Amino acid sequence: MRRELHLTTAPIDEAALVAARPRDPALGAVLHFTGVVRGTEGAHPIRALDYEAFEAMARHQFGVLFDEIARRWPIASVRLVHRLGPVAAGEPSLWVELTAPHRGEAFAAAQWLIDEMKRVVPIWKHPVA
Amino acid sequence: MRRELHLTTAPIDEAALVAARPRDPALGAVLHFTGVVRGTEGAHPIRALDYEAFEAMARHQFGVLFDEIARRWPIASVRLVHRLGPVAAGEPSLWVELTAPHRGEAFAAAQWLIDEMKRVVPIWKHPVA
Amino acid sequence: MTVTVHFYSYYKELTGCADTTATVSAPATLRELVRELQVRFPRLAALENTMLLAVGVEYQPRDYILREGDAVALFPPVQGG
Amino acid sequence: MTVTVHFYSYYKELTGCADTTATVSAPATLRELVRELQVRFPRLAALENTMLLAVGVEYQPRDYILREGDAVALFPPVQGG
Repeated sequence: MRRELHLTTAPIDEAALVAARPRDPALGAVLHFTGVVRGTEGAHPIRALDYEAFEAMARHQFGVLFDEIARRWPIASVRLVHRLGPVAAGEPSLWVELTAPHRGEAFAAAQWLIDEMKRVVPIWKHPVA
Repeated sequence: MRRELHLTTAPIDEAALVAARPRDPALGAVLHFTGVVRGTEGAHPIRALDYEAFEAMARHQFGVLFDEIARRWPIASVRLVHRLGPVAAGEPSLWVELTAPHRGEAFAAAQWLIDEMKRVVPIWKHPVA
Repeated sequence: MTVTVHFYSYYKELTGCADTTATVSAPATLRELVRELQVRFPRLAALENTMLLAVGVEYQPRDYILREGDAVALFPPVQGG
Repeated sequence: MTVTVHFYSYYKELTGCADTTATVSAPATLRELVRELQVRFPRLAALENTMLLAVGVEYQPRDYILREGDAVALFPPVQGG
């Protein structure tokens, strides 16, 4: 399984990421999930979320999750980009792509990855009013 | 719920579609699924799939599915592009985007839409050796 | 009563025909139209179980009662995506 | 035995501190280190149930036995995405 991880303070360039997708004739399904910062946190309007990471551990934990995906599903590639620092409301904070021969495994692995990320990867968000 | 449907013989320009995504401050989740023509059909290598549609009925049936999504999930928008005519192996034949406040509903609605599409929308594919 | 009939996908090859008309004596259901088409196009006979039927742009069950001028479509299971 | 201690997210505000060191008499577990830190930083005491603990880049249970030079991290539930 090909894997790519970017923890970055730069904006997520979705078009560039899509253009860089490796082509593979065995690949039938591509799933992208983009998490966008909402303009409210609970009932309060926010301007941005400030993302903090324990970066070395975050990289390691993402690696553990990618290993587990490779064990559990026939995923061809996973690419994940997570913003750090302030991200304005309306901008993407998370971009995940999985490619696979068939769509069932891509959907299953993507949902598992995002759920587990929110459980174990040490990243926190702080609202900016 | 905003909706957009394109049945087209032109290549699917994913980057342009991503760039045209409407921004909405209530929107937290964007899910894209891209179906790519695989280089094999069963055990046989293929150069392309030729997609045929009963187009008026396909448009109507997609509309019925979109109505049902609007009834069942808080989806903000759905955009769907399906290629017709020959699509070379390695090229996308289907592109679907759903946006929603939260990711659970986007994943659920996307999987339901693709399953139902494959059951009721009159499109057929013919391998080109 | 005359209806138009459209075949899609490999039904066109099996019948050698994309569009035709059929005359049935009213009242007639889709089931009776299919039977009459299976006489004209014997290679459709084996496909009864998986055949999908639409009138206009809506799926209809076998007991749908045909009306003059209906546009009926017969096709195999769909495979989009 | 001395270990380094790192706080993340709002634990930094609660303790007024991002990084510190702690000395515990060996053998000591993570549980004992946390108890000692709760004495120094009383506002951590209420958070025991949801507190996550790592040594290096791995999560560890409360009965992990500390080693000289371990880098221990204490933080609240994570919230990426």
